[in-house]
Amino acid sequence: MVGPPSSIRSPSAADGEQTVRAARVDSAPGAGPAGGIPDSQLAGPFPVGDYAGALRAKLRSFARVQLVGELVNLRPSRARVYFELRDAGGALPCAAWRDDWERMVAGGGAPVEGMQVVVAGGCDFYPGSATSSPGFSFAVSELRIAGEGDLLARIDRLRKRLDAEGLCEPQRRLTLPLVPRTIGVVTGERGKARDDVLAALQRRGWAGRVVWAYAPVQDRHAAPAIVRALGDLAGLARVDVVIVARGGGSLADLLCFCDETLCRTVALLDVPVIASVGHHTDRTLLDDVAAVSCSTPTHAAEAAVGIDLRRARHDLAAGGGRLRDHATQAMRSRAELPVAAARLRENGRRALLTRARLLASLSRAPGEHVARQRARLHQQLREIRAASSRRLAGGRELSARHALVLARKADAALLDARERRPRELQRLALALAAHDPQRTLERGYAIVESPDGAPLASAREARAARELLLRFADASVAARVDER
Amino acid sequence: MTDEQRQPPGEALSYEQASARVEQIIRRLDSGEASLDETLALVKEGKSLIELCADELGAVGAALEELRLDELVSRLENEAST
Amino acid sequence: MTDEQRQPPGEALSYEQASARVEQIIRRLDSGEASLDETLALVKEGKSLIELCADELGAVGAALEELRLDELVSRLENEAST
Amino acid sequence: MTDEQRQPPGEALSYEQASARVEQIIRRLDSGEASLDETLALVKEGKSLIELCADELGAVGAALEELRLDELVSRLENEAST
Amino acid sequence: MTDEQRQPPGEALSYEQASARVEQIIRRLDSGEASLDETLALVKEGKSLIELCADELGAVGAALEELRLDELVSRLENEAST
Amino acid sequence: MTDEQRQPPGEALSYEQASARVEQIIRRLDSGEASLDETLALVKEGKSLIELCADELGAVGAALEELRLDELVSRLENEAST
Amino acid sequence: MTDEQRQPPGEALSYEQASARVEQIIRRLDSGEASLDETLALVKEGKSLIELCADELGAVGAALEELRLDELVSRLENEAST
Repeated sequence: MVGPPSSIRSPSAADGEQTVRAARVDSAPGAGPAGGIPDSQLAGPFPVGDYAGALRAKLRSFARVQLVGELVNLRPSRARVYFELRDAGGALPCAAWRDDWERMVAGGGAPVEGMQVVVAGGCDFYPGSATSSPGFSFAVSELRIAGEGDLLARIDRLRKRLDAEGLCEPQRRLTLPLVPRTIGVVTGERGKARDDVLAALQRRGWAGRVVWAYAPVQDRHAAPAIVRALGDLAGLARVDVVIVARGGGSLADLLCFCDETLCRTVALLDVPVIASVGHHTDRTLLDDVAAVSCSTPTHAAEAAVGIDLRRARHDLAAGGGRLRDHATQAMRSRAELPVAAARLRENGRRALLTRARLLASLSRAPGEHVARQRARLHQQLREIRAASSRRLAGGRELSARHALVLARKADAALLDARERRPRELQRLALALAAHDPQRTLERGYAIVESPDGAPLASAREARAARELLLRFADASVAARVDER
Repeated sequence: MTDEQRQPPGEALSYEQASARVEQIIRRLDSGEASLDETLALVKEGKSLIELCADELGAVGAALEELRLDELVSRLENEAST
Repeated sequence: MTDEQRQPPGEALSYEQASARVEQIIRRLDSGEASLDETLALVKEGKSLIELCADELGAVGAALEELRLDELVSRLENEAST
Repeated sequence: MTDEQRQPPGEALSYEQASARVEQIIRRLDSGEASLDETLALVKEGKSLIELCADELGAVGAALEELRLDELVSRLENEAST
Repeated sequence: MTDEQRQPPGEALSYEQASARVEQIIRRLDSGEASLDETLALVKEGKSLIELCADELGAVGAALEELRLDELVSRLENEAST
Repeated sequence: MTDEQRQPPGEALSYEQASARVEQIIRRLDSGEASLDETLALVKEGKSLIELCADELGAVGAALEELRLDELVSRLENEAST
Repeated sequence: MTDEQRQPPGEALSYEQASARVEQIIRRLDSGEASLDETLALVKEGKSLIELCADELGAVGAALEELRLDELVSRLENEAST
């Protein structure tokens, strides 16, 4: 790519050594130590700024004209829009102020690269400065698209012819491998398209072989080189699929992909070709004959590798994992079998055990019934025995008490008979004795009695009795009444 | 003393009757109304009554002793305590 | 003591009758109204009644022993414990 | 005791009748109203009733022996605990 | 007990029928209403029923042991753990 | 259990049918309503069904192991991670 | 799964078909409705499909390799000339 500054710089770079030396000499008499070139017939050295300024004035003084040519290398910048006009005989760098450009293209639509345009304007020169490069350009003030129909009509005619020959079909009948082993890529060696393709292939996780077929993709020499590359890729490199890729370019660049030879070669190629050369608006003939047509190199790479291998592998691994999990899951019910068997076992045991326990208690029940009855009998017998013992003991106690009371009574009676009553008898005896005449006799008295013992209580009785007994205490004395 | 109280002769007097008769005799004698004759008779009667009573007492005492109630008591107490 | 309470002689007294008669005798003796003769008679009667009761008790006791209740009790105990 | 409760002699008493009669006897004895003779008679009757019951129980008990399920139960329990 | 509950003789009782009959017998015994003869008969019947049940239990126990569920469980556990 | 749930004899049960029947058997046993005979029959049936299930699972497990899914997965994971 | 989705046997499945069938198999397994036999069959089928897909994907090298056509051409020319 050639721009206005480099077109000026290029010649000076070729003999740069001289220029430097000249500058050093030229500067001597004026501003610095540099003097002129010895033995030179030329005037100067003049300060280059002066000369550049003079050159600009000179160029600007050229007549303003209209030029016609193919618009290529269109490069809008912030302030200006740069492009070139070319034809077979030569080329001229052009520039327009951005404002003017917007105005110029406002009516007839934006010109695209490869179009024939007519521009009006005049020569101009930017003298540069200590820090910026100078540059020549044809300052465009008016622009008109010319001859556009011719180009498109030519391409259209060719498309119809190819179609009529059935050349749009063969490539489409080819099957793209899902995952090609080898991919040939026809592209510019340093273009962005190459990087995009590589990045897209890597993103897909593709790990095959890329055969880079670098070729010019932007000029009229491109088509033959691409044809040769395609043949080599299919024949020698035995690629599975070919990508023809070009980044965004001018219509002129795209024109090479409308080359008849290229299109015929592609159409008859037995390797599928994926085209990614144009914009979605501009369809090249290559797009028509290729197996697949993509809008960007990235898409082309994705078309070449029909599947996101990274994701697909991941999905496969995940699917395998799910299968494995389900297999594991299916076998998990194995763990339930011993549980079920254990429950069977436990149920069997429980059925036996509960019944055996119940039966044991049932079997004990009659025995317990009998034992209860025995205990009751035992208790009853003990009660009877106790009652009879109580009765006997009570009776014996009562008898003993009776005997004791009776004995006491008998004792009392005995005491009575031996002591109280004898005392009483004694008293009576004493009282009786007090009246006993015997006691009087003992004091010296005597009782006069008749001989038969009858007491004589008076003298008369005594006289009458005549015979007397005088009873003294110790003895009686017989006496006779003697009344002399 | 009424005739009813008097014991028909030949019938044995009870101790109590004999004893009461003695009391009666003593009261008669104490009254001083009894003549010597009566006195002598009463004293004689009294004496024999007292003897009768003493004999009675002796006989009852002996009979009671003969019953040996103590033995019965201890036998029964022994039986009751066993 | 009424005639109804008195047992016609010659007929054996029951234990309870004898026992009741003893009680009656004791009450009579307690009253102090009994004469010496009666006292002796009562004591004699009481003694023989008590002996009768004791004999009766002894006979019943012997009869009960003959029943061998203890043996039956231990037999039941043994049977219950087996 | 009424005549209805008394069993006509010669007819076998059921265990329960015998048992009820024993209870009745015990109540009678406990009341303390029975005479000594009755007591002896009651005790004799009670004893023979109890013997009768015990014999009957002995017959039933003998039929029960030798059936030992405990062994089966403990074997099953051992198995269950292992 | 109604006639419906009684099993016709000669037909084999199931374990549950025999067991239920034993329960019935025991309720009857516990009620104390059975005469001694009936008690004896019930006890005999109960005993033979219990023996029948015990035999049945023994047979089922043996059959269950023959199934060797323990071995099955451990085998399955081994298989499950691998 | 209805007749529909019962498998006609002689037809091989699928694992799922056998497994479901085992569940049913265990529920029935758990209910405690099964008689002794039925219990034995159920346990027997359950055992043979569990064995059937174990055989089935064993066969499937062996077949699944033969598939060496682990190796496949690790190979795929390795490939995916590169 | 319908008949249209099924691949006639013997015809190679495309990656997409195989992949879709794997998805279908996993959905079926996820549903939990597949019997043990069906599970085994599904896992087998899934495994072979995944292997098929993996073969399809894995037919390239281990890493992306870059070659220049001009170098390749000259090498081939050299080889041809020797």
